[in-house]
Amino acid sequence: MSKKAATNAAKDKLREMQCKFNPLSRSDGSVMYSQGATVVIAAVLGPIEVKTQNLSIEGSYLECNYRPKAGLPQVKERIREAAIRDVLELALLSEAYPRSKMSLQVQELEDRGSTDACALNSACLALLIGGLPLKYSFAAVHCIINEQGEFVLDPELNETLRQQASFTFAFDSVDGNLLLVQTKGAFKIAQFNDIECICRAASAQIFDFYRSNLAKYHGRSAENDSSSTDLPMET
Amino acid sequence: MPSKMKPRLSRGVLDMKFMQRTKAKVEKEDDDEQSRALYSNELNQKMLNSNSNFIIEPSYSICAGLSDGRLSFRGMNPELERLLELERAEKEGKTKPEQPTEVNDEQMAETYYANQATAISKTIQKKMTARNDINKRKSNQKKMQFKKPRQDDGGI
Amino acid sequence: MSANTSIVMPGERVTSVEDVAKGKRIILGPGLRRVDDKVVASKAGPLRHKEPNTFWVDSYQRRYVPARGDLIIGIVKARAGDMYRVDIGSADTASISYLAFEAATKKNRPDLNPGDLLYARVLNANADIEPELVCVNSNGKHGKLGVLQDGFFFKCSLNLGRLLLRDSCPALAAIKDELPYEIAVGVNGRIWVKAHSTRETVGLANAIMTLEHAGYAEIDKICGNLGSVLQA
Amino acid sequence: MFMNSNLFEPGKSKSERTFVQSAVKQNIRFDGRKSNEFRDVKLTFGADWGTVALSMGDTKVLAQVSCDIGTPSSARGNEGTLHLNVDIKGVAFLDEVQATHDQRQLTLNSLLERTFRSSRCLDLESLCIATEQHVWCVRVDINVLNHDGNLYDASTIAALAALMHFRRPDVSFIEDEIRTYSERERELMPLLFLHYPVSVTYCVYKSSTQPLVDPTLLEENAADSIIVLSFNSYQELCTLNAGGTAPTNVRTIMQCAHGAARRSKALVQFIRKALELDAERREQPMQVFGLMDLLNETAPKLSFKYLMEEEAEVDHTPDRARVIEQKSDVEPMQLEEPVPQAQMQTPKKILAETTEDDIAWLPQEQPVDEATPTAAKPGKAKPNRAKNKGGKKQQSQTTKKQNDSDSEEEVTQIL
Repeated sequence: MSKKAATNAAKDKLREMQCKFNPLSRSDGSVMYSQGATVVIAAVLGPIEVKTQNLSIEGSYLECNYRPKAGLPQVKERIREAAIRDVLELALLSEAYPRSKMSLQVQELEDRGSTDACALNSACLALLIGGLPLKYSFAAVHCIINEQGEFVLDPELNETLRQQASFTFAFDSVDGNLLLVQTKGAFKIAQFNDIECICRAASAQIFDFYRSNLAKYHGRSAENDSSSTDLPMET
Repeated sequence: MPSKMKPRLSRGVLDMKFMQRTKAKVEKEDDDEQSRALYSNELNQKMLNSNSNFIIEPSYSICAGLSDGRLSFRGMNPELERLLELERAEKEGKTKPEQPTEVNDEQMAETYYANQATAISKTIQKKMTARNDINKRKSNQKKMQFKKPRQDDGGI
Repeated sequence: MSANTSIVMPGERVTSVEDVAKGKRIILGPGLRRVDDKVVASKAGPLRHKEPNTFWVDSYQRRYVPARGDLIIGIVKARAGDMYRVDIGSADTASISYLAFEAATKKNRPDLNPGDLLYARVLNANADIEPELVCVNSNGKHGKLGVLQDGFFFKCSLNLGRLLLRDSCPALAAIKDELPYEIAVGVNGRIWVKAHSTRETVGLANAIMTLEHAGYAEIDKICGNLGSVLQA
Repeated sequence: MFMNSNLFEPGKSKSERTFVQSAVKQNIRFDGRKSNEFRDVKLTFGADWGTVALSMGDTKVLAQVSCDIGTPSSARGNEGTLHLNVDIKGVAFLDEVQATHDQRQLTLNSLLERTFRSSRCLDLESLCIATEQHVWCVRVDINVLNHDGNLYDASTIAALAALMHFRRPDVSFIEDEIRTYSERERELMPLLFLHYPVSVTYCVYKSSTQPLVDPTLLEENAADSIIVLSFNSYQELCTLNAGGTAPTNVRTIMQCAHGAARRSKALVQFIRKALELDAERREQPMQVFGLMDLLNETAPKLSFKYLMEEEAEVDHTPDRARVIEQKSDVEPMQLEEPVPQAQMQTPKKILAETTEDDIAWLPQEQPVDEATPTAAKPGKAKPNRAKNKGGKKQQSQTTKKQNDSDSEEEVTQIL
């Protein structure tokens, strides 16, 4: 497909993003999210009953799981879970529901590169559609330095086979603070700064994607009602 | 510093029957003081003194002014429908200035005064003519009122 | 309104509300919080306003968070001492006292069994204690509250429950023209319906469930179709 | 069957249960299906070999086949191994009640084990690389995504489709050295099958003699007993799971068996067709989208209804044609025609089908035949039933408990 070829060629662009809200009927909020050919499903449940051993009076207990499509979760998946949990703990307004639990599950459907970033982005969408209280939304971007020393934003799986270094950044939507930095391989600090800038720029695109898709989902139930009117919003 | 210490009432005194109200007051004061001590490091003077313009209301039903979700139509649940009808009537009653009355004000005034007049004249008559009889009857009535409970609910 | 409703996202400052707040007291509903003097959204969804001074975010949600005053449908789970435990779809199971029913006394207890449906009001809701329900109003009468007998009951999103309960919602009135029925809508996203025959009840339940997928925009169209659906 | 106290579980309240019973009595189902009608099955194949996402109404599962080189068991040194694993913990959130979870997961696992492993559907000998040294170990992971009833059928269909879709690399074993060829060197090899089994699930209610096929979660939770039958495409019985509290007679089971045998055959045919279409798509360059198709509205849907429609038209069974016509109706809330008519038709229809489908071994729908020994494959069916008795003992305890309490515990346990 020509579109796909085009995204492959453009090394400074995110792959095409798609999402579908609430594909699963029983969870409190779920989203099927794809970035290029990588597809994941994220689902949340919460606030729900918490086991006494995890109970906290300060805020809600957060549970994060990432499930590969084949085999049992291994170390790689555990690291991914920990990264998601770290970001979520920052973003969730967990003190709103003390003595409760929030549970987030991410199921991998197709792993075709940037899976860490995809898992985080799908987690954010699932929280948004599940109506969980957040301090801010967040977006994660993956970027690599390939053998030729070029920066490749949101690479395909085959592009990551030979890489010098890889980076995953997560940004918040309000101040643009860094919520997560994951790097692998050798790089210069100048390269790091450049890539951080590229990723920050790309995160804006992801936030726009969140907003437009959520608006579309709510627009599905758009209404003109005398009792409740929409106010003009500054964005 | 014993000099600054507030005089406290002993438990024995507070447990007395006539001290119940004071006891409740004292307990409340204690509770308040305790909670103040508990949060003293988190509350600052600004928070205590500021009066904000915001009221938090966590219920959607109150915010959006949702109606009650229990409805019945076309005789499915007559009891419920009667209730709904009453409610609707009440609502309409509130909005309308006044409900139509069967007896208008003038008629009311007329009959009222007429009745009062007769009543007054009657009482005067009675007072004049048979004061003693009336007194007797009144005391009888009172007696009956006192006696009633003794017979039926003596066990309690 | 176009398909793209303008929405607020978590973390966004809602300056329009702040402006109003300068002049008068305002009520912040779910999805909005106050950070010092700023008003910040915590959920994603269209911002709603009710005159004179109420604002809230109409986020999509399926999980019920108890709030005082809500009318909900619960399922009796068990008896525990002088309480019944009731599942209302929130994090904690709610409790209702034996005495919270009309004409209930210590000796004359209401006869509830696990699996019974209750239409009740949330008396107390706090993040730190379990929610408490009542089935009587302030006059000690059961009014509209109490056990829901027979009929059929299903789960939907909280938004659908709220949608049906708005004064202007045409759906329930439209169904009324098709068949006599009885309904209880809990704001905890549970709906109970009852019509004369099983077939009608199934049709009714299905008709309401279609609203979930269709959204507000198509509500009129669906109401128009309801007749054919119910008669089929 | 599985539960998480934090998920809403339909069929737990009294009114739901009595309502389902009365609806079943009147032959009404909530989605407008008839008692013998199935939900549409949709398959989506992934970009990798052996990835299948299946949806049956709101029930969704993901199956992934993977393989590894390992050592064989000492008892069967010349055979590869097949391992099946069902995961209910992920996005389906079905793992909450720890005490019951293990047993319930076992129920589903054992169904899959018996359907695929005990029935020896794979030619395991073909997976042997070097006797008693190296064999292929095939692993099927089934991730439940959403549970809306009938996880049994969803998992078996998905597992079969994934196994049939899967390709393993070719290997050679020369001078104690295993050489695995990459896709470029040698073409990948599909697995070899001896037969193709899938399961069909029925719910039985005390209030009705008519079992419901392909139950939704509400129907499953309100059911008095559940019968799961696995048939292969040759219409041989592979597994029979029956139990619960409703008295089930031979007639009902035979009636279910008739339907299940036909259904299994059609399902296998459907999977074959879907695989063919997938293979065609893979021929075209740059056309493999994998599970992206789930998001893509315009992607070709490999659905049972769509692929098997032509088949049904060839059939020219009037009843069948009507079912299709009705299914294709876009109206989401289709209600059925009056009850007695539908009930009248059922026996007739089965008779007609029996002759058409040539199920000689199944007795006709006449009470006389119930007693007569089955004709062609008695050996196949009977040992399987005997095997079931073992399973019955294991779980009779739970059933008993459940009978006593009559509480919110679901009534849908499997013996």
